[in-house]
Amino acid sequence: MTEEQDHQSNQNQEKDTVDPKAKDNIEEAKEQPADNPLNEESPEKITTPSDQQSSTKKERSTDTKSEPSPTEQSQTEKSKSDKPKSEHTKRPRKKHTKKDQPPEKKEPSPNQPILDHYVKIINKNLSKDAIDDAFVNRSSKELPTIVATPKYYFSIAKLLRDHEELQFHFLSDIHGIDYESHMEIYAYLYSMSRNQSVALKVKLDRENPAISSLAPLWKGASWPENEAYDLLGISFENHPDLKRILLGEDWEGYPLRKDYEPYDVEV
Amino acid sequence: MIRTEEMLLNVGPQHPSTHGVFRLVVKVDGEIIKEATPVIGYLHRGTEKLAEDLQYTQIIPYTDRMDYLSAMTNNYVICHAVETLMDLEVPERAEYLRIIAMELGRIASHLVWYGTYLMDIGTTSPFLYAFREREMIINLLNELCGARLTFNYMRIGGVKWDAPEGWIDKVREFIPYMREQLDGYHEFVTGNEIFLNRVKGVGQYTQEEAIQYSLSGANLRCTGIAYDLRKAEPYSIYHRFEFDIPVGETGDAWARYQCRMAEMAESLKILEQAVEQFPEDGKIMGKVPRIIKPPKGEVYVRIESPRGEIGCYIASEGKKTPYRLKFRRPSFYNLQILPKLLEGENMANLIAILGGVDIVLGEVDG
Amino acid sequence: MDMNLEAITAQERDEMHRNVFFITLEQLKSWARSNSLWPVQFGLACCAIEMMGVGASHYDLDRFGSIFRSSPRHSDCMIVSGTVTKKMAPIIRRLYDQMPEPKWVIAMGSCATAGGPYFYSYSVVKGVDQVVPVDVYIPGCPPNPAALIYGINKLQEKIRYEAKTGKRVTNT
Amino acid sequence: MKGLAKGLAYTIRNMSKENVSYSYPDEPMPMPDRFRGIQKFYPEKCIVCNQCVNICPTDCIQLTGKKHPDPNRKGKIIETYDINFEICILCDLCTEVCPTEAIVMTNNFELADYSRDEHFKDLRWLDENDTHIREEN
Repeated sequence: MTEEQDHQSNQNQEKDTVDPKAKDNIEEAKEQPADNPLNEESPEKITTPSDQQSSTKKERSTDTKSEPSPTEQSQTEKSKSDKPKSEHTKRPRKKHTKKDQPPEKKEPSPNQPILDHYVKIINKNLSKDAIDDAFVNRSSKELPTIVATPKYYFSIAKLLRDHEELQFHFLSDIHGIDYESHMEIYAYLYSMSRNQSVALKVKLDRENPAISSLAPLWKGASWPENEAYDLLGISFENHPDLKRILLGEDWEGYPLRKDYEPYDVEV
Repeated sequence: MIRTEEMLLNVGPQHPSTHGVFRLVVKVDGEIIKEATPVIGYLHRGTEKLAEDLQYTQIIPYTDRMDYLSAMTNNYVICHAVETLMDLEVPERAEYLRIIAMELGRIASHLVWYGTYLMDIGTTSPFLYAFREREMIINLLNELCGARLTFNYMRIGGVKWDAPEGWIDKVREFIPYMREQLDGYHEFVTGNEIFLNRVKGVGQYTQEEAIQYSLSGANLRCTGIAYDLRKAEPYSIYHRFEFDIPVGETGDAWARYQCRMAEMAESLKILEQAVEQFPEDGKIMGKVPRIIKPPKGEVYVRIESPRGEIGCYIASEGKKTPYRLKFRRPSFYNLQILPKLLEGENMANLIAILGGVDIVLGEVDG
Repeated sequence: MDMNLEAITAQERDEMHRNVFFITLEQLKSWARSNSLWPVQFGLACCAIEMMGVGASHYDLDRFGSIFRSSPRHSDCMIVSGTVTKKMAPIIRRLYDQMPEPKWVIAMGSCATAGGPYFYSYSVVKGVDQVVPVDVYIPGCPPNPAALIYGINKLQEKIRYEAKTGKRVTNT
Repeated sequence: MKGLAKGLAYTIRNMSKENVSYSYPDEPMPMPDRFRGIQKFYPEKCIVCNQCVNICPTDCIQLTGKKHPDPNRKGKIIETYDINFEICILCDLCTEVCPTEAIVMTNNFELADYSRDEHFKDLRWLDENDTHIREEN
């Protein structure tokens, strides 16, 4: 069916003869092919984001060096905000820095030293193999991301909260993701005193996902973990009150899993 | 000696003061609440699962229906997430329109809270006054985007509509009017002794507890923590505006009331500056690829909604649809503290505490 | 009226019931009922905010004699405003059962009518008419307050029409 | 007591204010131009490109096209066009993507009905729905 429609629409676009009443709109109609989401298969019509990005990258890569470092930037932001009208055309946005550096150069992210510092602290206080992976998530506002090993997940979280150089007191978000090969827990921590964020991830076995709960550390993690248990079937050890919070105890299956089939199919 | 027995009491799911379908199982001993267990999920609609089959543009209308009192901020958070992931530039004029719409939405949302909260604790008429002003905001937004509640106004990389002719002037006129009304509200309710007796010292918590429970928004600021994402992590063009973060001191329902009332005034300040700086002309849509396909990766952004910190997590596989979409819904997190607040309280304070948290059930249940 | 009620035969009385009193009383009742529809204050989701808006100053539902009641036992009309989830459906049924007869149901918004935007969701009932009988369907997501007033007027019309003709209105 | 008296004074002051209620059923309710009520469809403008079907988040639009009756002209014309208005969420995306503006919004919102079937709007209904059409698209 979709192929057929695709074909139809392609045909339409080739036609110059459109109903006379729609004459005014012929121009638009001709332009329309790339607009059609169905046509994306035809390669010349797609402008993939990566293409777009690489072109913009080239343009911008020249002025990367003039970009101020984030701390300077925030200062300039502040000073500029005093006289906002003057800088309408080029306003500083933190976002720019990450994209302005083409990946080939592999220029380290401004947050790389911060992440290295975190990793150092964790390795020093816990164990060398506490961290599975650590990287700066460049597409998410240069977010330092730590992938913990399941064994050390809880102790890393505790360290992140309690260590005086880390002080991530505020848990912003915690949720689970079902990658078909494994499950993942994503926790976003924020330190109000240092105005820094960190993402803590942990990979779980999909067949029997279980991990120690963060609720003893942050009481705010209690319901989101319940939600992850409810919708994804991840069980949390040491959770004070693990229950199916949204769907009710008699629900079958875990809806957010990719292979979920509704138990009671309706019309 | 009066003998009392423990009794189980169901508040909700249909109860006029729960602002939706929310159930609270309360164990009371006489008038004193021994234990309260919130039961949620009566409005769980599976938005996150649905979004996995939808294109990014198609998800925007669904976000409207999550926190339906301030749909604009929800629109913004998903657009902002995709824009961050794709590194899109949003034109100046679009950003201003977004800010104006969001701040109008924030005032409208707080007005609903003001009206219904006071109705809950016993005064009926503030509801009528609040909705009178809210209707004006809604009419403004209706003119801008053609809907009263579910705006679907923002698009990835810009906004759908430009401001209609004379609309900015209407907003400009609205600001002093709203200020005057706000003063009226204070005169009307804020000094009222009965009201003060109902809210002062009720539902009190400390800074540490607020952070422990991941509270955000006015629920966090009422304890004295000046934490507002518009200042802490300025998104959009909030760094251009001067405004204060209203904070309370005591962390009770009274402080939350004051915070929210002051926030409305701050929003008016932002609106005033935004209307003043509003660019004469310019595009409202940035350069956006025809088919929105963010690159592979994951992103988490958060912004300040009227109820607190609303976050959006997207895991993208480079397809037209997100692999996993997750919203950090502020009401869901804010509600967690409720059992703790209710313990040992008087039954009559239940409503004053629950209303003070300011929840939207569409957001709690997702 | 100088009518001797004793002298009326059983047949005449039957006739009278059928022709005079019965019908006019029904109509009178329907007139009274339709002008004092008391909806139960029962909001589910987004549409509930518009329902509140109807009750507030600008739209002022009280003009039609409709006053929101907090208890289902006080009311004779239920406005199902919002998404009906599978968890909520039995409770709606119970609320409906608690309402005294005669009672009417308005399905407000596309969620209550057919599931609306959540038609493909795993946890949403596709239309409240699977749970309770519905008299008036108001489309829109959400319907604006004027549309709700139109729907309520439509329900009033239906009540009067049914009393007048004795026919059930199912389709226009 | 002072606070109470102040509140009362506010109420009394508001009594003299102008009445804000709309007299809706007696007078028609004007809606702003951009208001989203229900769609209007121009069959003659439609080029059967299927974009509205694809963009609709709730899949409430169904259409079929047929070959152009004039053999000299290529392309398709619309044969059936149905909007299942039961599940339409009025997100406006269909009018946004339409390249020929064959589908536009109108301000009509008085659509309540006694039956769900009435909300199934077909080509004819959508064509005849030609009042309060949105000017700006």
